[in-house]
Amino acid sequence: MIREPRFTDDLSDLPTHKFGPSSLTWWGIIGFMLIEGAAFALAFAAYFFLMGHEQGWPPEGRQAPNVLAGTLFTLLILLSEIPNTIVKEAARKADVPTVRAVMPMIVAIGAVLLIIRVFEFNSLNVRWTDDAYGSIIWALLVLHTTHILTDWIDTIVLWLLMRTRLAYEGRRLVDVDENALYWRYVWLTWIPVYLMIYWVPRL
Amino acid sequence: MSSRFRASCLAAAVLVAVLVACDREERRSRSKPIGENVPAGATPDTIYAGGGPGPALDPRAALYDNNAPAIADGQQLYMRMNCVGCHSHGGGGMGPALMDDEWRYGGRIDQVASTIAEGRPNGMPAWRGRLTDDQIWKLAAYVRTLSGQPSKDSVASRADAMSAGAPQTLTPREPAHTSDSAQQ
Amino acid sequence: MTSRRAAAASLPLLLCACQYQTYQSALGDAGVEDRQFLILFWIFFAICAAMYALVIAFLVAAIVRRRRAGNANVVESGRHHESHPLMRTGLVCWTVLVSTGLAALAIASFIADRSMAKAAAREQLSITVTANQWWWDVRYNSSDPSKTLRTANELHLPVGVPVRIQLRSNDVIHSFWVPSLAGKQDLIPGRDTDVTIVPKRTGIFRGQCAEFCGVQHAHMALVVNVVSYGDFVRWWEHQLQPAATPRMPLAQAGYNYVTQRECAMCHTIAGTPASGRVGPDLTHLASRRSLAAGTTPMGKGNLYGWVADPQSMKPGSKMPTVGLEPDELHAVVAYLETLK
Amino acid sequence: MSDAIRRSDLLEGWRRRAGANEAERRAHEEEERRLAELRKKIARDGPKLKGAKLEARLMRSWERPRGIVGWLATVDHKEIGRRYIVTALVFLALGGLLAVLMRLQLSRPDNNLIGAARFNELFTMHGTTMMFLFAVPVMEGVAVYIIPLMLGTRSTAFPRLNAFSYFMYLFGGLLLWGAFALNIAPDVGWFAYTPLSGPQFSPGKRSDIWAQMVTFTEVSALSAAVVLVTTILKCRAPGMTLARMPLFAWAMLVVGVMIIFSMPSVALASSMLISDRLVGTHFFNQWEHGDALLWQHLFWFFGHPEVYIIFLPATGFVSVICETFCRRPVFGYPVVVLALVSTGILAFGLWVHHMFATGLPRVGYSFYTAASMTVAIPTGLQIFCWLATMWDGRPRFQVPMLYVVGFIVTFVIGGLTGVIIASVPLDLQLHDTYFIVAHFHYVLIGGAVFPLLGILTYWFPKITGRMMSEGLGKITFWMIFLGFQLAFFPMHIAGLSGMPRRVYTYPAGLGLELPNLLSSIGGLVVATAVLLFVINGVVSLYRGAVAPDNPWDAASLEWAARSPPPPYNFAHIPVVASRTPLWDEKGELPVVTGLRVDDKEMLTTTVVAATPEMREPLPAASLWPLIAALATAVLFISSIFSPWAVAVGAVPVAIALIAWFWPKEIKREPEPVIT
Repeated sequence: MIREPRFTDDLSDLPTHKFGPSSLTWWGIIGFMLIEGAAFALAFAAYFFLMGHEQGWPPEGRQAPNVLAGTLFTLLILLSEIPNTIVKEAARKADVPTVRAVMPMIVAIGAVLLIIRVFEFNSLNVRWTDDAYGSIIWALLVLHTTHILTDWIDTIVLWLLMRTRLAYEGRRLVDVDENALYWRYVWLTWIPVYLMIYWVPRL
Repeated sequence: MSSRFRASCLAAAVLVAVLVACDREERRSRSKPIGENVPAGATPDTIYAGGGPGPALDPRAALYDNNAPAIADGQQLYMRMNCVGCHSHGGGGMGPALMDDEWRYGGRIDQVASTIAEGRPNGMPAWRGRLTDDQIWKLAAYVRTLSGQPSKDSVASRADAMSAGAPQTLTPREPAHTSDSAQQ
Repeated sequence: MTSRRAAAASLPLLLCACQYQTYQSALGDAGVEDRQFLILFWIFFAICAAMYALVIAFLVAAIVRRRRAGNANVVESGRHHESHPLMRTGLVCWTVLVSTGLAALAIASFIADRSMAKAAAREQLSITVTANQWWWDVRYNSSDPSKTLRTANELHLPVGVPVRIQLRSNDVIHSFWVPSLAGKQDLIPGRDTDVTIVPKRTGIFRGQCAEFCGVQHAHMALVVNVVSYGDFVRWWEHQLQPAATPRMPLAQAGYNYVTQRECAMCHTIAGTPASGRVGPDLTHLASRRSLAAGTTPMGKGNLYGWVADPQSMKPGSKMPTVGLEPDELHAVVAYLETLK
Repeated sequence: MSDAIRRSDLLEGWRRRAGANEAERRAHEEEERRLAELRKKIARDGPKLKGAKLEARLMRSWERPRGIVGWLATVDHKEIGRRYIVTALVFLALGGLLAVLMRLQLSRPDNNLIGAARFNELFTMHGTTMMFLFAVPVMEGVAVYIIPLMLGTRSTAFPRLNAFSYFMYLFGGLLLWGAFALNIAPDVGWFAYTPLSGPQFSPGKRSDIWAQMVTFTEVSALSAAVVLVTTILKCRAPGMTLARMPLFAWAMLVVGVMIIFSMPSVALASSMLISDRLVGTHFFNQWEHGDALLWQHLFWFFGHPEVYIIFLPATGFVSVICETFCRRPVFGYPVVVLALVSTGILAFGLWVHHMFATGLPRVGYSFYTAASMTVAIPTGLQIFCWLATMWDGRPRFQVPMLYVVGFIVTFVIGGLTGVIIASVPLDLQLHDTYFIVAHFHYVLIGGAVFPLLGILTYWFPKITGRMMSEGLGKITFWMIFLGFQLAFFPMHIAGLSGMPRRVYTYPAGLGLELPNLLSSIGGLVVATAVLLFVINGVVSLYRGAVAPDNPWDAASLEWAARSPPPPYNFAHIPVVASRTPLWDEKGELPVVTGLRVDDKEMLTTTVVAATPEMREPLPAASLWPLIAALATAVLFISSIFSPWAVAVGAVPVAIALIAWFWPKEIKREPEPVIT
């Protein structure tokens, strides 16, 4: 039989949403960051493993990718952190107007990034079917593109959400906050990818 | 009643699926050789003359065309019997290219098989008696993949060898036609 | 106690295992490497058995004690958060014991490994073994090209001579393993690996591919014949001879078929037009002990079976069923039998 | 109280706004005071809503919609956990069936019962099924069911992700076995070494099916891991600090983290394999700068931790059973926790010991030998702690405890043979022989399946509300235990006498006849015993004695819930002050109050100290996880046939996910009922 309860405390005044590590979704997002981070790390390991038993990198007969598109992409994605931070702070202050104003900017930046990414694929100077070197750098670029794409769509959805009255739910603001956190992760992972695709072959 | 009906429908569907799967994936280690005779009408001259309706498709075609293991064996034979020497990786050289959809002697598997078996003027040797029928048909099955004719599900993207152009799994699937377009 | 039963059962089983013929057994003790393996193995076995006995003793003690001891540190006695002082010290001793035992084993293993590496250093005979699905291509290398020897699925080794075997693969990953002589080594396409064997006693030992390599992985064996140095040299000289041209008319017919028809496309017979490199070398086929990479013993009957219909004897093998007419079959087998 | 909560919600908003003015701040402080008094009052004489009335109200807000739709849409961790367990057991039976077939083929030398090609399919299916479709999912399933009860909370975190992970697992299993039914089963071994599994040597779709099945199960396992880790860290009952957490929760925490770091490896590897086979990349093609060994590194970087992902939950089971049946907490709690954590870390440093025969630099090997042996230390410590618990307590040898004894007797042999094959010179002889087969079956069956059978017997009353038959249980145990020894001990001998793995037959005269015959007989005995276990379960389900809430007089919180537990698990969230709450709290059970009852809400607490932090609203039952899983399945399966499927198939997946995460409006009816 169930034992009689002895009431020790009343928690009814606890909040129903909080920012940062207090929020469950924050942990979920960190979890998925770790998973994808592990995937990235292993892809990097595979890259250096293949590079390991080569005389030249890229293998002789190939030329390293052209850096222009990739560098543009890098600069833009670094700049995108400014509006990203603004939105993050605004969300934490429940400053819905600012969030509504700045989010479209982030969406636009995402779109431009995706367009530049197309040119990046064209500037690799190698196809994935040519050799393992081509395969792995295509793999890295594709892997990162999926992250850009997914977070871009996620941002669009959130933006639409923020234009409804749901924007005043604290939990939605937490979502915005955590989406911004994820975007930071996306551009942080880009930096090693950028170096490995464009600069390691030039060493 | 209706349940039994549904059950039978399900069974039928499964059966069909099984048959399809068998067709593509079945490993045939055949202990009996296939009949020695060349497919009727597919002798050099009939094909050369062209014109008229093509001969009936040889029943053996069903066993080799689109059969993944057969194609894989054919690929291995293609290298080991040094077809590469003349035809390169399908690009052609001393011998005609096999990647295009041009077939002087017909692009049907039985026609390709008889081309391999009987040989053709201008250098194509006859392989009958040097290769078994089984091997010849496997080769034919593979050769057809070079021009992207069999279904994409049964061909390999690449061999464990030097990269030879676009993977066959991605090349478009074209209908074969003979250079004198009477065939097919 | 069932544990003790298992342990008790284990020893006789092990013993009878040792009495099994050493044809293909890590307990064969026919090579220097395998001897080192055995020494190390029994060291490990002893220490592990001791550890196991300790665990079981403790387990039994725990079970038996419960019967005697009055109220232990359990919830009924209300002392369930306490624990017997002996356990703390026990834990420490246990940790020390286990770690020292493992350290000892690690060191023993390391020493054995080093000494094997040393043995591998001084090679005197070089052989190249190339794995194919599902047979072994064997080349005896010699500074004098005319002495370079090619055969298949069978190794002859001089006793006491360190042999370095270079390992290659033509298709997938295989593993070269002759348990009675030495441990295994993978053959990986695109990579050069090797293993050194020092046979300790003459005899016939069986080896087998030990890495799953496709349909007929189970039928990819090779026979290693360890002989005295004299016999080895004689064998080499004999194998270098080209195949004798047959005199019997039947064998003659077989010769014509084999050298002009399907067989010649894949197989080499030294001294004849047959020079295919796809299948095993047949020059001295009849002198070998087994057929089709250890699928079946060499013999007239099996030759008939194999040539007539390899696909039912070794399904999936790369050797096609040629579909010989009966007279052709008689002739081919008659000829193959002359390839002593 | 109710309007208090509405006020406090608004207050949250005010607090957040910069420069909240004086009036607001005063209003806020006054509110705080009011609530403090309220809390005292409730602590004294409990909430208004109590007993049956309360339970009825909770039932209304927690039970899922009726009917098939509700059944598919459920997000109740208990229903999902049950499905996980049942599905996994079905796959165990199927995999076991294949094992029996293989044993029949191997019972005699030169046997022709099953052909070479079919046999290769059999052992591929057996290994894949047991590793990916039974061992890992069944552990996740048990955890998904029991962890929230054990931690004294009402649900897992992310209930919908939880449902999604189950469906992904189910579809992965259906893909593999569907393929088997259609005679296109993979036949390259559960490790699918390249180049054998590559485009040239595995024609057709067999290997692709294997690789995509892996992707399914990885997605599923990773989602489950995130769910479990978050639940364990954030949803524990107030007062259940990390240091008071049940050892099983510790084990699952470590396992969750291990999954998160190891499974991406095989997902990456299988994607590389698929792209090699489908779009002609060259990752594993040595003629174009690729490397076949890259596969082995990636695969075993996952494959070795995998073994501990299966084994550590089982150690959790053993700790749970030991505690209950020895009538005392497991001796050396901190030691066991440290052992779990260090095993989890060491597991990532061992993968190369699966590759000793590939001819990598010999010196590097010594490191992996040492590392592999080091793992034996934490495991040895755990063994000691369990034995010490038995020695210091008063073991009652009911069925679950018998399995623990069987576990120690059997697993320790496997552990020691593990030490043997960690040595390079020994492994070079024993690698890929039946000695290895014997070793890992001792570790996986002795080490994981025995405790699993024990814990299923142990938690059966909690899950079904009925007891399993003790007598039949004992018979089953002895059959399975002795049958196992008979089946697998001789394999050590077979391996030493030169029998390699994965051969469909072996010649007579190598001295392999006797060991193989014994193994086959033992195999049949084990199969019969498993059948008995299933029968016992099914019969007890309908005829078994009705179980009280705490039949074994255990100490952990799952036994404070009813058997079987209601959808909301606990009417009031319990409070914990020790590692064995139900033993130390005589009489009444201390609880907290203050969660909504008119909507699904759970309590989240801080990571270390487990002090209450938030009232987390939970999502309602929904079909979207199922739809998302279906869309993903379509994407994965069609991507076997065309790369474009990835682009096209992504659209429905995206739509499903958006619909899934689109927030419901938080109920704003006048009286949010709190109790």
